[in-house]
Amino acid sequence: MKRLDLIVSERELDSVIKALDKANAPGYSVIKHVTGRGPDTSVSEGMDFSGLGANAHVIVFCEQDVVDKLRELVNPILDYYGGVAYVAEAHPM
Amino acid sequence: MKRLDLIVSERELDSVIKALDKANAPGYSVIKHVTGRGPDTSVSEGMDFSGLGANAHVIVFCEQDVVDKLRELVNPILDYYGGVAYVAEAHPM
Amino acid sequence: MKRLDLIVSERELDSVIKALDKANAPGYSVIKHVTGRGPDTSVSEGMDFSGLGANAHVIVFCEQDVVDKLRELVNPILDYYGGVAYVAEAHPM
Amino acid sequence: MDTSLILQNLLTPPVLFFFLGAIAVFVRSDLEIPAPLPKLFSLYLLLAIGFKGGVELGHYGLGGQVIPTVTAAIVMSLVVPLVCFAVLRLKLDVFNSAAIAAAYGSISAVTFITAESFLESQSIAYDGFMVAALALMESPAIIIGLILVNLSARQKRPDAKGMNWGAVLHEAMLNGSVYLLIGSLLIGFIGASHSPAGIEKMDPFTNKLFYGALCFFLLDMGIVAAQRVKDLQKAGWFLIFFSVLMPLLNGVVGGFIAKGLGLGPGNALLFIVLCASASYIAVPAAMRMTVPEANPSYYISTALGLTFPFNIIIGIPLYMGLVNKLIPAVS
Amino acid sequence: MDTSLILQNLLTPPVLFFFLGAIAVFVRSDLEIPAPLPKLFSLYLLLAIGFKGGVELGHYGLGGQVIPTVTAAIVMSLVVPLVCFAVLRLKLDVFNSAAIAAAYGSISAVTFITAESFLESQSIAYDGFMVAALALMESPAIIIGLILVNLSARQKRPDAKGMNWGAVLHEAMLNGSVYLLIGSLLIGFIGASHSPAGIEKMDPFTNKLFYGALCFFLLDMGIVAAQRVKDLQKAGWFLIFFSVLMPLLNGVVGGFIAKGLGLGPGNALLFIVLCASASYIAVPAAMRMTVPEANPSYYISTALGLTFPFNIIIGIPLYMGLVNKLIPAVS
Amino acid sequence: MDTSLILQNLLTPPVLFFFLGAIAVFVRSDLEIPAPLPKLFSLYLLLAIGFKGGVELGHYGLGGQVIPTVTAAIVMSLVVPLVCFAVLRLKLDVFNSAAIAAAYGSISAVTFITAESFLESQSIAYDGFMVAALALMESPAIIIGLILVNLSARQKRPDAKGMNWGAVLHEAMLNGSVYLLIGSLLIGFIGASHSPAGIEKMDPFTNKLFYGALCFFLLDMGIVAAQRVKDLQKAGWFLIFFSVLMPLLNGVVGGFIAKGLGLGPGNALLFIVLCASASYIAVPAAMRMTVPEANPSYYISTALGLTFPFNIIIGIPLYMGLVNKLIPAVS
Ligand SMILES: Nc1ncnc2c1ncn2[C@@H]1O[C@H](COP(=O)(O)O)[C@@H](O)[C@H]1O
Ligand SMILES: Nc1ncnc2c1ncn2[C@@H]1O[C@H](COP(=O)(O)O)[C@@H](O)[C@H]1O
Ligand SMILES: Nc1ncnc2c1ncn2[C@@H]1O[C@H](COP(=O)(O)O)[C@@H](O)[C@H]1O
Ligand code: NA
Ligand code: NA
Ligand code: NA
Repeated sequence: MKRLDLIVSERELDSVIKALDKANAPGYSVIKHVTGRGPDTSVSEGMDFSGLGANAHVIVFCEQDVVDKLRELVNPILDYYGGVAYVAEAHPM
Repeated sequence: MKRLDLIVSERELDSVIKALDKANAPGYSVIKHVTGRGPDTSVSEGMDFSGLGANAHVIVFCEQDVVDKLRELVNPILDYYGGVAYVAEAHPM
Repeated sequence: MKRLDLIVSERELDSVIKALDKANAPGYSVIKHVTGRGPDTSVSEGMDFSGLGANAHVIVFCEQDVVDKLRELVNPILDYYGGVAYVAEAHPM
Repeated sequence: MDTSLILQNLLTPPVLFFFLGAIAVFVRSDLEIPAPLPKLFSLYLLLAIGFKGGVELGHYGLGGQVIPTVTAAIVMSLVVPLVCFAVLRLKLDVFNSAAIAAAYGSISAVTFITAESFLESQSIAYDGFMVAALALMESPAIIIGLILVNLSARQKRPDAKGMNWGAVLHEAMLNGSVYLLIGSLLIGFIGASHSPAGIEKMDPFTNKLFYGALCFFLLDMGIVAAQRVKDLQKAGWFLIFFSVLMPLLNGVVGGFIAKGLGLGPGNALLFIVLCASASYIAVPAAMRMTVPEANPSYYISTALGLTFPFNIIIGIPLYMGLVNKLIPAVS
Repeated sequence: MDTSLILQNLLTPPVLFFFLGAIAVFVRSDLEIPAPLPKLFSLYLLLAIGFKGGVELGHYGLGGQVIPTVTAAIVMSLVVPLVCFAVLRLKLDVFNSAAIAAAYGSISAVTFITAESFLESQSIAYDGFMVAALALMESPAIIIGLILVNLSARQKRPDAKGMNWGAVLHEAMLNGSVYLLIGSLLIGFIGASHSPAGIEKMDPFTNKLFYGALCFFLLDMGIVAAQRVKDLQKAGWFLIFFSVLMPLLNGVVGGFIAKGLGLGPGNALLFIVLCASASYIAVPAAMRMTVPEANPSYYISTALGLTFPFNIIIGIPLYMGLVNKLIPAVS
Repeated sequence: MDTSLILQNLLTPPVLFFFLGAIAVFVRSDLEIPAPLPKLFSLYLLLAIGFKGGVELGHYGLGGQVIPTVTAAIVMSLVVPLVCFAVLRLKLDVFNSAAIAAAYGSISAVTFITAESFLESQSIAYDGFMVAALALMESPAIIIGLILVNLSARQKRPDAKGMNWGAVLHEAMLNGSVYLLIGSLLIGFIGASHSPAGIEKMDPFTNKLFYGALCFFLLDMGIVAAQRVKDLQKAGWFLIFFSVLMPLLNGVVGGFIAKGLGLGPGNALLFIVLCASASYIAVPAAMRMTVPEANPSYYISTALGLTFPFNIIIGIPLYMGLVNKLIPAVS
């Protein structure tokens, strides 16, 4: 099975979750209040009080086919708004 | 070495940590306030104020033998209360 | 590509981020308020109110050469103050 | 007359802030009160209500109507879940029926507080000892719920583990919100006789600030309740009717008991609200742990998504109308 | 005279706590106010200011100077971004120009609140209806910003998606801070006539506590603003000048409009502050979503890193000096 | 007489809430106050105590007993760690001894605040300038601790890095809690003369709310301290005795110094509490960074798990008994 790590702005979290539902992901977990830096922009906890918010880290354990579907649905969001998505191997314990 | 990711309700965190101690895990890290969805149920931040709580994400870097011991100790908890556990490869930097 | 997981005390986060910048990491994400236990010491949420703080979990997706540079820069911090660093494989979605 | 009471209730800040939160969800505003801020307010409200109730109980003493009222309250928290269970079993399995029944036997502290501030806005007196009834109605309903599961479902439980009664009692009596409420009640009670200076210095925190903090918390409760409405649709018509009719039934029964106990109008309203409200803090936490077979979205969405708003918005003035009919005010 | 006003402003607790936060960053103290605590204070301040303004508006009614003042405020929130855009296009691309322009057309609630407490420390009266102007200046500037992007950049946008006007209007009118401010204003307005008891019981929360909470929040704003100063250096001299001179220009224009409207000195200062301040809460959130091409560090560092401290520390007393010149106080 | 003071102290809300928190841990209730809410209260208490102290210092001026008292306090914060170090070296290594010694030389603001509210419940006067002593005792003890490490352990440190004195001084003077306390003190001091209106408007926040917020925080401190008791058992009898006897010794010495300084009973009690209390906020943070060789569970569990509860519950009334013997109250 696969492990998918998505890091996007909290503001785009709803769209990403919609994509996960559409791709029939068996489940997902979300960690909010994530800060960080990308090649161009940085997100600090300092702006957490504003509507700007911080990032969210979404973890999905799923089969390859879900990853394939997600690629189509999520990549446009990442391209437009920023954020990263990485896939790795993982196995149920 | 292995990397183990456990996602369980915060209410079961104590039992999971006891299991980790019993299995002689060399250490672990815990992130609280994790939300998410499984095949049947979903955990939202909205209920965080109640005793229901959110999920916790436990990360353990350990050898295979610890994983083996944990499988026996933790799987009954996951079966009864829900939650997921995945194993992946990882190496000390 | 590689996925690097660093878990250090929030008090050393600034030094780690400086190291990441120096090693030309393409980006990173930080989760604060992480608790946990190592071989000797444990970090609980209970002391979060004090200056002692909790741990931070830093995730870096990067190429092997960044990992190599980071090894030199970050390991002294981990040796002196504690904390763990693990590397795994990951691929852009 | 009821309509005017409903309107008077509707236009108070607490109810309006509840609406503001609920509407935020329906118009998809991104207004949110991030965790753990709502927990701060819920801990504060429990601490403050327990403390204030304890102080008044300390001044009032354990005589008069205290013991009969509290006893009647405990009896209601044992009887209501049995009735609910019988009704719910018409459509639901043992686990879900027991979990929902426990929620309706228990109470909602925020509904109680909102009823108190309704009484204050109507200048109707009530007594601090009602908080003791509130505090003591939480645990019995949980225990009844678990007894029901055990009696009806012994064979149906997947593993032979059975029930760990130690854990159940522990969860029923010592879960955070019950513990804080009872503890603060005791501290107020002790302080009333032994630390009058301390009691007075708590006043700005536990008393003056209370109304505003309630409004803030109701803003969040409006958001959370509205988020549950979707679940309610999934739960179906049976549970929707249950969530409105059961409080009404329990409220009417409570009204007659209050009359029988000879309670004044203010205390009577609070007694009714205790009977009619359902728990969405302590009970779900206990059920999640002890009856994991039940679907949380059922017991949370009924208690929080419908019964809570119903009581806050329409129930309280309706019950007040009932009280006005049953119990002639002493003027 | 201005210097003495500046000094009087400098030595009030809110401004001093702002400095305390800013200095903490410069001396690299590890003082921090972890998320989401600042959000608690920002939600609280919006709720309280909206509520208090609504109550006063309820007592005052919609007659007198209310409609003209609010209308003038909205017009300013439409005109200011156009002027800013023209200036910014000298050096910046369409996206960044439009985003910064929108921020300066909109307002900063904390600057407004600080101006109110400055007026109180000077015992100068002002009216609650100014909060209505505050609330209604947030959205138009956002919409103008997005129209500017759309008109000037139709070809420049990478994909053909164009603008989703529903989403834009939604973001402009319903983002959390605008929604909470307007909602609390309405609740205060309704409560003023229908729930006088409720209004009174809110007072310790929304009124008494307000000044201290403002100080606490300004401590955090000092930290956050100082962290932005580095970004400002990167942004270059053009934006640094812009962040100081534009508020001055908008303030002076606002002063003449206030005079034209016949506002008293207190209201005039608040009107000027609305014109001169820039948004770092609602607008950045809207721009982040609708103009992702713009670099957030530009519009945040200008509005928050320089214009905000400038207004808080020097601007407010300076504008007061202008008011004193333009509008003779009625004594 | 001491017993009656102990009982009077025991039954005040702050001490009872501390017990409520501690008992929650022992009965394994799931009551918890999630991060970062405790941080909110700790920041608030430091800000409020600093501000109030500063205002009173501003009114009082720097004459009278201020300079001698503050000087004596600083001397105690230098001497106490030396004595502690000598005692601790009997059983512990250099690193742990120095870290614990630094904690006992420094102070606990919450113990100080609890002593203040004990004095108020006893209607005994004290002066705001004692907060200045509090603020100035934090840093010297940290520096002495690090000098001790450096002198005794030069060879024992694993790497040749040695001590970065810049970092040490920075940590000692500018860690968040010291910085906020001193900063708020200065703001109160400045405000006292330059912004009387501001001072008055801070009162509901920094003064009225204070007692309740202290109770809430002590509820959390009870939880946290009780969680440390297990560590204490591991630490062994030597440290357990140390945690109780050392405060007593330091308290008695402090009592005689207070008498020598001619302090009134209220100030004398506060002076004793400064000497007898140990730091579990600023010092652990500094030691964690500068002496990572020391085991945090030693210095936290002694200062927080035992000395803090001991002082709060028994120490304060005991020291009051001592004050009553040493310093005849002026009646
Ligand atoms: N290489 C990376 N490793 C880990 N997180 C990253 C990386 N690049 C970006 N991120 C995260 O993704 C967010 C958005 O990045 P960006 O796409 O540059 O706007 C950042 O704020 C980080 O939290
Ligand atoms: N496929 C998945 N990927 C990531 N997280 C999951 C997945 N399935 C479940 N979870 C997490 O585990 C929690 C419990 O799931 P469940 O076992 O369905 O009750 C959920 O709330 C999620 O946070
Ligand atoms: N084996 C491990 N797996 C996961 N996290 C760990 C592990 N060991 C240590 N940690 C984390 O790293 C922190 C510092 O550990 P230490 O280096 O022992 O001080 C701990 O508090 C944990 O959060
Ligand atoms: Na009930
Ligand atoms: Na403006
Ligand atoms: Na000391």
